[in-house]
Amino acid sequence: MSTTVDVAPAPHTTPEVIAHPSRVGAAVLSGGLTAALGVAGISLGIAGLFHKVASVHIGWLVPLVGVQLNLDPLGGLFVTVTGAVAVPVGVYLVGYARHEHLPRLSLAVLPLFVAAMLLVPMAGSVTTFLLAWELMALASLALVLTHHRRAEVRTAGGLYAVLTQLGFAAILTGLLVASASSGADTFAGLAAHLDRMSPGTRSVVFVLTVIGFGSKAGLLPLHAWLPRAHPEAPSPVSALMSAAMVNAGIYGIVRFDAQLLGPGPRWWGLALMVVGGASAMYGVLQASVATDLKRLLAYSTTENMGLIVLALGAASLLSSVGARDLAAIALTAALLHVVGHAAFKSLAFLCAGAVLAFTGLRDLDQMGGLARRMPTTTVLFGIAALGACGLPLGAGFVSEWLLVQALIHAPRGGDSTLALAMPLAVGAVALTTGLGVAAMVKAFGLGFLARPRSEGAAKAREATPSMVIGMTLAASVCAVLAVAPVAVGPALRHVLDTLSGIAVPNTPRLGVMLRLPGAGSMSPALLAAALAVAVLAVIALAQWGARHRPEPATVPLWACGADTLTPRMQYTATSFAEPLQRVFDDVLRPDTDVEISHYAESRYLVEKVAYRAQFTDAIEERLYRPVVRGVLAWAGWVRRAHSGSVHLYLAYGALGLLFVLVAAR
Amino acid sequence: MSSTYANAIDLTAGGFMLAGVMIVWRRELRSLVRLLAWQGAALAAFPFVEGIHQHDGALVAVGIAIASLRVGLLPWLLRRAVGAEAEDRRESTPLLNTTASLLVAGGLIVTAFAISRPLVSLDPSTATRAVPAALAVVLLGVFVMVSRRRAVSQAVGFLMVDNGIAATAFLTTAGVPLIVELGASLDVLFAVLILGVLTGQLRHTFGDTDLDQLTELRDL
Amino acid sequence: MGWPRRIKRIGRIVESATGAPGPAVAAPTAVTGSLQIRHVDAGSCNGCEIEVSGAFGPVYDAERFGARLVASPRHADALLVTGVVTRNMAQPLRNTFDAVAQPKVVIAVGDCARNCGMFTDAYGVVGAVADVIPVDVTVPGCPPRPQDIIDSIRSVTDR
Amino acid sequence: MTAGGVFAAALQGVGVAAGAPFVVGGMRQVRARLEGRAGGGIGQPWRDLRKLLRKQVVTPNGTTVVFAFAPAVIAGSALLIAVAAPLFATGSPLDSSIDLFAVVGLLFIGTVALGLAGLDTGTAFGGMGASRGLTVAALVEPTIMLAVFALSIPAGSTNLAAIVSTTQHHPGQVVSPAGLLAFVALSIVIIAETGRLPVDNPSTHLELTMIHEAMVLEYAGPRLALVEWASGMRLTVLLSLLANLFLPWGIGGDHPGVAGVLVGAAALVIKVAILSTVLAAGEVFMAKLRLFRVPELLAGSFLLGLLAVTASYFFVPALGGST
Repeated sequence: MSTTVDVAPAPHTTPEVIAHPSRVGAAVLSGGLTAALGVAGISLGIAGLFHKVASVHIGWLVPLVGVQLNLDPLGGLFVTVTGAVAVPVGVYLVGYARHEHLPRLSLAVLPLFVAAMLLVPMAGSVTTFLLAWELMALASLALVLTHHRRAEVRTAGGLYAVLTQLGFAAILTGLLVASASSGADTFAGLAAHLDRMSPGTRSVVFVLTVIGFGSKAGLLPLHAWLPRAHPEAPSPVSALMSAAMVNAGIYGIVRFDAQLLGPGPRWWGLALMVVGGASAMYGVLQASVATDLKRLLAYSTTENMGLIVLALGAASLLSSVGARDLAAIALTAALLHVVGHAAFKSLAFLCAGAVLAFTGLRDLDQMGGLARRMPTTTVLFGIAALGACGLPLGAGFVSEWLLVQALIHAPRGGDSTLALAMPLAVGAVALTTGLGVAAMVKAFGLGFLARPRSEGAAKAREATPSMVIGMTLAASVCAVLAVAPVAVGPALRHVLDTLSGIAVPNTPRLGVMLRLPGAGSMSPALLAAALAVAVLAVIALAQWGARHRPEPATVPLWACGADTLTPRMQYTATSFAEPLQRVFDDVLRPDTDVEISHYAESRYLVEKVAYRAQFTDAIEERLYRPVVRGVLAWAGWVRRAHSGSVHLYLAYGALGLLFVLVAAR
Repeated sequence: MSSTYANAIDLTAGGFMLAGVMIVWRRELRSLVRLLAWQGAALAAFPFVEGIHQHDGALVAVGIAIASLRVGLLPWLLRRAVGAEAEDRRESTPLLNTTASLLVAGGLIVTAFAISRPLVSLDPSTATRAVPAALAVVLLGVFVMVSRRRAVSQAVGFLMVDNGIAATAFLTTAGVPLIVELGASLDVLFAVLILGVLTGQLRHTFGDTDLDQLTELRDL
Repeated sequence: MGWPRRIKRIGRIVESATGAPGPAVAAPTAVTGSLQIRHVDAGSCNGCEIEVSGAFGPVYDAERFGARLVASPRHADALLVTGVVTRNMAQPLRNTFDAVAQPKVVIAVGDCARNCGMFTDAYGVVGAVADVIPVDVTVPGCPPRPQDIIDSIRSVTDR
Repeated sequence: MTAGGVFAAALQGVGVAAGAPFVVGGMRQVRARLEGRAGGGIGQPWRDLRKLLRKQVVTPNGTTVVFAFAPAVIAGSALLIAVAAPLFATGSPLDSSIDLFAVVGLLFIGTVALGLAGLDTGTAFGGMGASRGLTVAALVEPTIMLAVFALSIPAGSTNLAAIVSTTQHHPGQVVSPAGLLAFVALSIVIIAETGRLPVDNPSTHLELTMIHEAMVLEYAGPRLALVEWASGMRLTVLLSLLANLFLPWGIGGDHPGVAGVLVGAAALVIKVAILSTVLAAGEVFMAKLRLFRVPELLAGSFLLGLLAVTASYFFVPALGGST
């Protein structure tokens, strides 16, 4: 597949190569700092979750308004999640940076990035929020451009810069409108003086903020930066961006559109559901045909963010028709999925980073057979993939279960919008789950099982201890979430209390047994236990007649009578995805071509057949190109005003000044 | 009694709509005709059930008449038209691929549900609750006529529209007068006969019943 | 429309089973009445293939004795080899034999498989099946009658 | 969780485990008779299983634990569904902890395990089977979810027992448009899920036409026995669910006595026998669908499922289910 990218730092297959000592020191320092920040974030966040944090106001830091920091349970949840992502990444970084020779700048910026991400949910006022947001954006941009010598990285960075700044502009406008019309800068003030805002203004703010935060969360149609930037960044950075930074977008939507402005009119919920559902299905579709491992994971991020926003929209819609207990279920689903996604996506990206570091491969077509050479990484990626496909025993299962419950229990026979939106949403979630499984089976089965399809894969080594430790930390969180969501139950309840505007708190009960307000219950822990028992029982049953069996034997693969099967005869990721690509041809619009070259002697003898399928992001093709063309045309028009004569420019300036003076008179 | 009546109406409505979806789904002309016969049976069941429920002999008679027409005569005519087709032309190739047309069909049905809601809420009785299904079949029939190539499948679409309209009539006004229904059915019969003739003419002129061929006539 | 009536009219066309022949070899795994068979054409003139397909067809119906043709030697307990072993098929035949899990039986069907038949010392012939892999049961005939093939199978499945 | 419920659940596990091969054998027998053959008898699959369990365990070169344990996972998940689902009685102790969503998830886990095993061998056919199997599953599992959600919406719960008992008390729901659409959708996807005609031909020898068989080409002996047994159990469980979700008559209640459980068992045996006979008889008249026409079939059933859910939101039945 032509999405293959040759990776700049050559894989170090010889363990003897140890980096320059000062570089080692830098790696340890940066990793330690990141992990420490993470620990601080976790402790602070948990304190915030249980209302233990007083608000801080630093007047001198920023003129006029100062910096306002306070941490309520909602912010506390996101701070905790970010911290929980930062800890494994920090540990992992120690080994990764030494092996991959990350430049000092990136090592220095990484903790800053984490700090900025921790700051965003702590912000208590619009100004502080915007400052932290921009700091986060710039830091992440610097990190994306780490390997800036490669063209793909530069284009990805450019796209990221443009989209994130556009998003920032939207957020800026929206929040300024909000605080201007309500005459308050702090969030508390906003909430207090909400009545000063006309419904129209609130809707404007809603649209602007959703656009801005959606671009950060990688929602359609502003997702295009995500599948480019996340793969190109160094893997620890990808993990941070894809597991923690995108959550900032979700946080923004919850904070402003659900808590401060909400509960909004009905179409807010519908709009969120449409955007979320579209993102989920489009993301999972692209993921199921992607063959670049990190690109696949990035698209899966779009998918999961889409599911979360779908849940938020459902919550808002349900509360607007008065079903506030169901809204609570949907909200719980959204928040739980934020946590779960952070866990399994960070783990997945860290594993992908390990693979990239020790095989130099990102293209699934060329991987394979890693299970024998890097067993630990394989197991850990398996845990992540299980979580990502939302199957039982996975970290994503419970949240998807809650989401579906909220959708199918919606009041019936009431109004048409609900009766139209809910079934379609259920269908979207169901289809997303199905395709997500196909995508993850492809990533795991073709990347780690089977036989190596390239030199790099054949020469793979297990990751270094610190990387393994980092990954194991994330994996343990996945395991806890998979079987015992009760662990986060109390925290989520406190968060729901802060969102009492749209949801009745204290539902559902996340015990060992998940109980819904209505009928309906499910227990992931019991499910896991029962499955384990059943599998053991089956293994015991399979011993029937064992004493009559001849000695077990290891035999060559069945090659249909031929002597050997070469690895080239295996299915690749491209061929695995081919049927799905065929089914969804109309959406994906791949450009495929088959070229057949014949022998010189006779054109009846085929020498080789080359099949190429390239997936360009259809939305990017159809939506962005025209916009860019328009902007260019406009710029060309503006250029006419540029004669190059200084006097003319001075005249422009003078006119502008005059105009302002007259206007501001 | 009333519960079984309600169930019967619900079942009929479901089968009526299901047959419509299946017609959009399938390609072979023969199975289209068979499904149409099913739908005719479902249509006939509406007045039949109503009649039994209200002890109205006329309605039962209407039901039987419709059954003989929709399940017996019309499918027979259509089957003859299909039989005359060359073997390799017996698949009606839709202009849209099946998946897309299924999506469209789903959209149409949901729309039908949505727009017929006020109608139902006018007087929510057992019969009127089945109106959305009938309306959905009308839309599906139009869609079939739009999206299919062969003349026979055009006829099928036309008959679906008529089925839908008739069903709506039965469900809203508990049974139209016998004479009206018979007149309507006669028109339908003529229409189908004309379509049959048209099919034959097409085959003689082009050796094919692909309606796109008619564009050839433009410049003559 | 016509099919159900046709099926009803035809009814059972299978020939009534004759008395079971004595077991030629002990049934593998000592479970009688179950034999998955992988058919290998080692270089046959396809005369035997026609008879084999006859033996598994509706008239002789080998399935009623627990025999079934399978797609992979891994699923098989027996190899049903037809024809002389040609040079190109010798190694594939060995590979197939090795691919079958223990315990396994080899049935050589037809004169060619038994003793190269008319192809004795012909060009490109390695030999009879027994020269390449151990054979347990042989079925004479050129080609053998389906009934003989059935009997050989029953002598293994012992049913 | 009552003694009767525990007894019913245990009996379900044993019954499905022991009865699945007979269901497969029965279907083969029906086919054989309709083709004019005598057939191997309804006990043939059991003979095959017993024989396979006495054969050698062979491990192909280069395969990992995934290949070794996938059969146990498939069989285990199927067995767990058999224990948890309301087959003989609705009072299974696991019912409250394994709901519909979880059941579909368990089915999917089995499919995934088999697909990974196919990929693990690293053969062309294994990969091909996995690719096709997962493509079909990715379209089938959502349809199963939708179809049964359409039934669980009136019940107001996704716990299978609740759905079944609701249908018991308001039989009208089955014949509602939603019920009808859901039934058709569910029957189609069950045919696809269990790899029957016209989606997949369980008795094909041509690797290139295989879906399910291609994934298990490398399995032999006891592991193959587990795979065959598991696919039989999946078929049986799905047919039983189809039967009990739409025609729950005869099934034992939440606190069943021994008699109730036995009656439920007998009723289920009859239902499954009828359903499997119909399925097998239908297969005689069908040819395998071209692989690239299969998605059209599944898209159709997905649409029916979606319409079923929509209909169950719109048509609130006159009696019952308006929870």
